[in-house]
Amino acid sequence: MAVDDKTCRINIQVQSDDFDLGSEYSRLRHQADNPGAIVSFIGLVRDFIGEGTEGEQSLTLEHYPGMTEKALQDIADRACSRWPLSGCTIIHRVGKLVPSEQIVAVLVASSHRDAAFSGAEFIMDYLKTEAPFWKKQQAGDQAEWVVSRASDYQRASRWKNSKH
Amino acid sequence: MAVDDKTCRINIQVQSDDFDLGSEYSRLRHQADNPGAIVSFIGLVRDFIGEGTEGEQSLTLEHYPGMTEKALQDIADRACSRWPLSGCTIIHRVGKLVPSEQIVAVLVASSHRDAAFSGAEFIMDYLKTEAPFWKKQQAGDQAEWVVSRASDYQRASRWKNSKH
Amino acid sequence: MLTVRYFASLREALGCEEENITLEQKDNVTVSDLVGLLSARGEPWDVLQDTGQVLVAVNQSICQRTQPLHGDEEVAFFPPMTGG
Amino acid sequence: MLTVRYFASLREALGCEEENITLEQKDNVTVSDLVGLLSARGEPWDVLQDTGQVLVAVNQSICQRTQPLHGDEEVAFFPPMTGG
Repeated sequence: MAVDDKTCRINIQVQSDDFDLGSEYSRLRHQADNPGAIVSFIGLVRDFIGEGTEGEQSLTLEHYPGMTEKALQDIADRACSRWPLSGCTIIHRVGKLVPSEQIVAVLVASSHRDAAFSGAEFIMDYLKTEAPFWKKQQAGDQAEWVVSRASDYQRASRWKNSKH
Repeated sequence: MAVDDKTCRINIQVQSDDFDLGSEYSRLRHQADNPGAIVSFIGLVRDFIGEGTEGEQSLTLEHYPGMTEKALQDIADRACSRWPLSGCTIIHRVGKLVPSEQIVAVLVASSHRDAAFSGAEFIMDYLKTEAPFWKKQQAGDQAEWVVSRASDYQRASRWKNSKH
Repeated sequence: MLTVRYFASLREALGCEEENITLEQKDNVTVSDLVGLLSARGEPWDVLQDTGQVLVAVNQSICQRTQPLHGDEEVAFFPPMTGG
Repeated sequence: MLTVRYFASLREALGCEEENITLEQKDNVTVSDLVGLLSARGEPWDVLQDTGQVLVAVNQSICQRTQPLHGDEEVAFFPPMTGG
């Protein structure tokens, strides 16, 4: 198959396994055509309760298999059509995670640094509001579903009103 | 020496050697206090002339030793006082580089993703306009100094007018 | 036959992960009609009427409640997403 | 004694990397006075007067040309930066 050098190479992965930023960066760097800039975002599990709280903390990520991959692909496609991106990787973990573990990686390659930064922010903003993932926090024997934040919706909506 | 957990850990390196994103990311991830987000920017040498041009391409980076480190530290300090950053790494290479080599790395850790993105963009914008580096392009036996771009100054000046 | 799926806190609140529903009327049916049918079961099912708390996807794409249903779709109900 | 340094394209244009200059007058001297002294050498030194093309740092901090000099500083002239 002939390869179109102008295509944005999109890698989407939804997995329970951890990922390695160095490997993902190397892959994108060599796949993308003559990139001048690569922006990476990594989201990690924070200690979500104060010190002194007892019991093991964990975060369990549920998702909607099938729709998740479709939603992430759609977000990546929109980013690639809005900015001149040469490659983009989205990895999101599911299952049980503990504090300091990695949850999500977004890597964006472009010949322009502003496009790489904007593309990565755009993908993160829409990932938070359109990709079917749900977090449940557990601390000791207390479990509760994380509630979505209005600020995430505000961040996503800013892209509708701005050109970049 | 007692370590203040609220301090922004700043690592500045100016070097001719290449760097490894994976290692720098791991270092920052473990240094920074409970980070929720780590944004990385890598700048790479692009093919700066069209295909078909003959001769080896290279980019030589000159800098002002002493002032460079001071300027980068100052930019990092300003980013850390403007956003709640828990760590930041700036690595800039000097000397002769060829296309596809890495030039610059900026990594920023924060508990908030918007702060991590803004901090990394802020550092890159000021690095381009305030850190004493100069690029000279060579293609075959033709050499010329890269001219600074007005757009870089415009990008940097936008931080003066906005709160974030 | 519709496949109806529930996720996350909604799945737990309803005590149901997936069910099959056959529409009696096949023409001019929308997601809203399905919600009406399910809400008629009473608590806790009436939460489905809350458009702020419950989102809908038909065939794995987010949609409005005016979305038509032909009777053979996969319909999913879930709370606002909290990934990333 | 001032240490005066030149970088990048300016270093090449002037054919000079570093020189030492002793100020005769020590009071009320600014970077502009130093530029006047150097520009008086004629071409190519008069380029130093172009504030858009030539930036100045005193003791390794960027400054305006109104910056006072006491006579023992490191003064650097260079074109706008192009790193990153």
